[in-house]
Amino acid sequence: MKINRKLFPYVLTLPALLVCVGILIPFFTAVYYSLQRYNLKMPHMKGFIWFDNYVNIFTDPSFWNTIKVSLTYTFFTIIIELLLGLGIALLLAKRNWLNNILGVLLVLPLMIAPALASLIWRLLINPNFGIVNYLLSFIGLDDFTWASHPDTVLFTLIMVDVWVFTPFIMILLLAGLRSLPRQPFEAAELDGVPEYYKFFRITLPMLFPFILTASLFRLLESIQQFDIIYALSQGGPGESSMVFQVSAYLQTFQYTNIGKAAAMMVVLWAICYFLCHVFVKQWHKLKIKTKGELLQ
Amino acid sequence: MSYLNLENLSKSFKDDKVISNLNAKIDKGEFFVVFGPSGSGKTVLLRLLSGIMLLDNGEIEMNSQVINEFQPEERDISMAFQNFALYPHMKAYDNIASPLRANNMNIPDDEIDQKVKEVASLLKIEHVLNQFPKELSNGQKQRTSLARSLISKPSVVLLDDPLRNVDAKIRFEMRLELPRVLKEFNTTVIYVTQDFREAMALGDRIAVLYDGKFNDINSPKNIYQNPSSLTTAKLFGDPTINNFDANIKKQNDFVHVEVKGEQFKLKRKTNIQDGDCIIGIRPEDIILSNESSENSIEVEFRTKTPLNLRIVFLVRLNNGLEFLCSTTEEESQLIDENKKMYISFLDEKSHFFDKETKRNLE
Amino acid sequence: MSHSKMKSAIDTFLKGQMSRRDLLIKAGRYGIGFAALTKLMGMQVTSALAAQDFDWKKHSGTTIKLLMNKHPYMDSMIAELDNFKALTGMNVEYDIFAEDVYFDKVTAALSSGSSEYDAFMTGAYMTWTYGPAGWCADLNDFIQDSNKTNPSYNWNDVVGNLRDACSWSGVAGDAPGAAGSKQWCMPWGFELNSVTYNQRYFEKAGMKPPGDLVEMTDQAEYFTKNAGSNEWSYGIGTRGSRSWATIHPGFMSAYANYGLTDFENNGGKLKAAMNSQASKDFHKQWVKMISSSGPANWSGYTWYEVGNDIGAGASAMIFDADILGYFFNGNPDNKEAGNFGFHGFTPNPSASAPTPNVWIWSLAMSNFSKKKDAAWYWMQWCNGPENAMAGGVKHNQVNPVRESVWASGDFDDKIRGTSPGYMEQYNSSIDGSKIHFTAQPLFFETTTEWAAALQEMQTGSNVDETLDKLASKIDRMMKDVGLA
Amino acid sequence: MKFNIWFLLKILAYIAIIMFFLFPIAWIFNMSFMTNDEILRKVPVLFYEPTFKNYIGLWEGEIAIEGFATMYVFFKQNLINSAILSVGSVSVTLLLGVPAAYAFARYKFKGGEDIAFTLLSFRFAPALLIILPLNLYFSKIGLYDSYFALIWVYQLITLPLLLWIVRGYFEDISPDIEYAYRLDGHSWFQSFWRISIPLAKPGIAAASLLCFIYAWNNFVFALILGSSQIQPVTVGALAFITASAIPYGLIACGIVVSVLPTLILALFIQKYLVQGLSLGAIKG
Repeated sequence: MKINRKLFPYVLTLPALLVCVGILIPFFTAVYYSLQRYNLKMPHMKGFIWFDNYVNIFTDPSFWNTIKVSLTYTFFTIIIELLLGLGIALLLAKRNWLNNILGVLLVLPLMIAPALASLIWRLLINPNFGIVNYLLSFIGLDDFTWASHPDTVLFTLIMVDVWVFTPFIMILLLAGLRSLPRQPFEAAELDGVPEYYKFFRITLPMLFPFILTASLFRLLESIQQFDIIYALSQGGPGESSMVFQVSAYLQTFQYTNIGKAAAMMVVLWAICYFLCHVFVKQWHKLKIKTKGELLQ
Repeated sequence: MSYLNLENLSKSFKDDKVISNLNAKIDKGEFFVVFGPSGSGKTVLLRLLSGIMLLDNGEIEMNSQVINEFQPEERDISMAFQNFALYPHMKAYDNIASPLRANNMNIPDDEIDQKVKEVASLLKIEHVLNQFPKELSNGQKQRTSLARSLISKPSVVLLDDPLRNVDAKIRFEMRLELPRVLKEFNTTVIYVTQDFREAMALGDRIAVLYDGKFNDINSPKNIYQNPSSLTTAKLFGDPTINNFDANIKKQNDFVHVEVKGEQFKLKRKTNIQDGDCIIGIRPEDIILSNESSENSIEVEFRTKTPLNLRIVFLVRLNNGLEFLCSTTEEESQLIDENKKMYISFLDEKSHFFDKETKRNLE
Repeated sequence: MSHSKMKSAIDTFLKGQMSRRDLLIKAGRYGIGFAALTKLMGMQVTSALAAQDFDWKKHSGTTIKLLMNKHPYMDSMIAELDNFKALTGMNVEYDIFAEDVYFDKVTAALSSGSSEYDAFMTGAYMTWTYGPAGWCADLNDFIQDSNKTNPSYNWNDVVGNLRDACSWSGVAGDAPGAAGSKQWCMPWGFELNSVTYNQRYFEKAGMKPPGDLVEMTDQAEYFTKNAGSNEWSYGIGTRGSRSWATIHPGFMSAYANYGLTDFENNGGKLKAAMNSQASKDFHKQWVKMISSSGPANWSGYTWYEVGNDIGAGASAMIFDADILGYFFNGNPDNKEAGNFGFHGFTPNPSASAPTPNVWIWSLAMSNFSKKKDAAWYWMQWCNGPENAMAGGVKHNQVNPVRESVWASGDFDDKIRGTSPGYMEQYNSSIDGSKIHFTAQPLFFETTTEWAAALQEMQTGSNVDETLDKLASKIDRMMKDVGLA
Repeated sequence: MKFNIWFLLKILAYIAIIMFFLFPIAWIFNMSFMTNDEILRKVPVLFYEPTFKNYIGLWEGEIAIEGFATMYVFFKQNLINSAILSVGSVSVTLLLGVPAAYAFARYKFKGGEDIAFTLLSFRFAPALLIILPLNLYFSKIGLYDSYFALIWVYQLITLPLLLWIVRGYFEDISPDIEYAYRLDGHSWFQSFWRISIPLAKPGIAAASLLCFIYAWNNFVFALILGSSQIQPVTVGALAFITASAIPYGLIACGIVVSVLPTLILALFIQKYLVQGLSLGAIKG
């Protein structure tokens, strides 16, 4: 059997695409919902209203608060996880027994489902029984308010997110670091290039595609984070940690306001689409810069 | 009937015509060198022949069979890559044995073993067979790659500048050794290089590739002595050929040449028309002396430098024209740079090229 | 054989002519252990039902599927389920989900219109969504149909307030149970919101359970202030998560006790009433109490943490579901199990009795069910008088919804035996208990916003301003759906 | 002296990292051997008699609270479900994703980047956006409550992840190595199987591990699209909370047990992870 060489790449990629395309139908259904006044408990009011849902959410200050909180959360989680993940990956890059073991053990936080991890974190930082709180009491921080005060709630959520997801970045960067070709480093060593120069001029640029991939996926997850936030603060106190997914969750499952929830999610989807587009474009640019364009 | 017939091969990337209307007929068992400057499409040509890339146009005919649409593995063509392309996760042994293990071969293990050892001994790498590519020196990698391309005795072997990435000593060794090794396999070799000396040392014939096609296909001697164009002439020779816009006039057995007001005459016959052309004279075809003679021209010494066991002088004519002349070490010692210097030309060894087309006019 | 004699004894017991104690004595005489007795009793109940002039086998062979919340009620139902199967020849499958996710599952399942589930557990508030959405069948069609309902079912045995609370006309502002109401679900078990306190701690502090909200605040403050040198950590446990669940228990019970309402109803048009002066004063008192002596991480507190804290001895008292105290008191794995006292609480000094807001675990029938009649068989069995009695006496079906169970000596014995004071708490509270919220479609929206506002007040926002903001926000929400 | 300061900083970094990331894990492990009474103390107990009650309870599925009630957990079934869902999802992802990743890495073809981006975009369709319509359609076509449906939906999470990670690794392999293998007389598939895949193994291993973790930890899809018979441990473990206690010991124990399979997989895969692509000449 001969497959035309021009068609061959399609043969390889289409099964993956087809499997996922099934999802387009529910997606478009949801987009259609977003153009309707559609609250399950008020069936008599259902109707097509074009972009009213969008107009409504964008004129609602609490939605802008949601966007602000979501982006803040995303920004800090990604920056911290990236720096920490990179730092750990560099620390563990050398192969020895300790690093090999840590390389696996440090993935443990990621292995615990966030829904369960958050439950345990609730206990760890519980003011009455929590070990973390107990330990902090030795340095006079026993009444740290954690998730129960607007000033500290984002810090707490970001901390748990960092705890859970830094390993994700670490795995990818560690694998990336160890896959870098050795020649440039050997050459640099021969030339007696200082460490920091090696890091900024060789390691970092060569690692950049990995960093981009890792942060892209973290970005998509972080902006859609639900489990951790819902379990620890439910968006509160007040509106101080109200992010997209929690808000949309309430609209969907508690208020059954399907139309409004869909509109919010479509906005989230559009933000993700935009960010993703920027990332992928950068990624391609970088690839062409570092590897040259493939001939074929 | 030639064995490998390339007809009007064309390949372009976007708007860049890398190969256009390339033609050649290559005989069985021939050592065919493709020579060209870097970026001339040599590697692309090999990829077209091996089936890694597909032609836009033209036909590749091998053993009277058009193989355009054949997959690489169906072509009975092997290739040694410039970057060796060894399989990093396989030992040298397995790298070499790889072609014998292709599924249509059905060769028993002991026979494979025997053949691997044979070719390894031929290429003197028996002692590294158990090592991974990253543990090999560049020379060993190169020999491993060569061994892999030869072991299954393919009809055609493509060698993509195999000596490029090895150091000078090994390059020299291999240049001597390659013909011997390849002879053992009695195979058609297409050898790509951008070193004209390598091309001249190895090739039965040399094809000069630029502008997307073969501009000369000839024996090394012919190409050097009778280049078809100024470009070819420039590619062969180091230092490169001297060339000037000139006006010539035939008279009896002489050709009178006028270059920027300076006149000299060459004692030679030619059938070219009088008028403007480009004259090309190789540096080694210029005689340098402190004494004037008939037809000699006085020059002013500028500088000299050793190159490839010869000495290259840069001299200047009164009209400002500069010449490169190369002499042997001994000859150079006879020349006193502080005295007056004269050049004269080996009459038969000059070339005339068309001003527009740069074709050799003879 | 002693079994046949035992069976007649059980019959006598079931007819209410013999006390449980006597029955046990008889069983001992016949050498029948408790487990065997339980089994026998189940069989006898079944045979008593089977003897009725009602075709229990009508749906024999039919399989129905339930969507259930993980709950002691569910456990007691499962323990008796074999009897139902034997009685009807039906098969019952069930899906159980944790309470954290249970209602999401219900919403998803019902909104798809799937006929997967025939009946499900729900709270009364949820039917304010499910009913108008068309997901629940009106149970009046079954309860009132003597062809479908067995003669001993006795719907009127169910506490009247609860029956009302599970029905609604769907018109915003109409009281549950008012004329034109549809019976969206039927009560299965319920909770009154009262005070559960740690008797040991109260004795140590020389206190009696609080008489009103101010006293409660003072007591809680005492406990919090003296936490350092004592076992406890703080005074009063109440829920504080950003959810409707924060509003409906202690908070709403106290709110109602002060005669306050969530909305003013002007002929079907609703106006938020949380920012009345009386309400503002109440909020100030409440916020003062939780700020000074609630749990330090109050704004995340859910019912299970409220329970956990009193169970582990961290809090001195809770103002929450009575059964939360009951269950944590009964579970010997909890450090303070057995030490709890129960107290019907009247927050308002000028009120005469407690007015707990109720939470009712109920059973509803999916409108998409293709086996409604069969599902009804299960439902009338499940909260029929026999099974309710079995659940109340043998299992942890507390609080039972049937007057007959409360009146039974065995149930009384059991509760008094395990949780002294519980009965008194119940008796003092039940009459004033009902759903004190205004029934309206935006129940979850308004209560969640309310909880968020409480959180803001607790972390320092000005109470008056926050409540004004809340009221205008809620008014806007009402206007959007044409209710203002 | 400079060396010593760096060394000291490095040690401190190790300690800080281990404390932050692993102390909670160690504490969870610790809690899994404690009773609730021991866990819920104002001052944490450090010395206690470890109990295996939690583990035994999980295994037997029946936790009797003396004189009060018996609690039933379906953790074993949840664990089996998690295994079926995760292994199934990762297998399908590998089968579909690795060839596709290869194609995106190796070939420039019309619409190729669009297809790659589209596949990525599935990843950022918020689960909440599609879950209700998905549930609606799955109910209609009879896919509600099936492993098949969940494994299918999980592809939305795992496939883009694998695709975009592995793609980078394939891009790092010099195409010449594959061509050389083809010229040796091997078919495309053989070169893919014996050259490309082995060389991309660290990437495939890392991506598979991450996919496995994401499939294992998924919550919302299984919850909405399946009956309790096919719920994974993530949903199952929530049911430990009862009306009469939050059994933290049991929850901790559930976490420990639910993490074990992933940990074992990670240890198994770590060989490839740490091996890295240290094979030198891979980049051309």
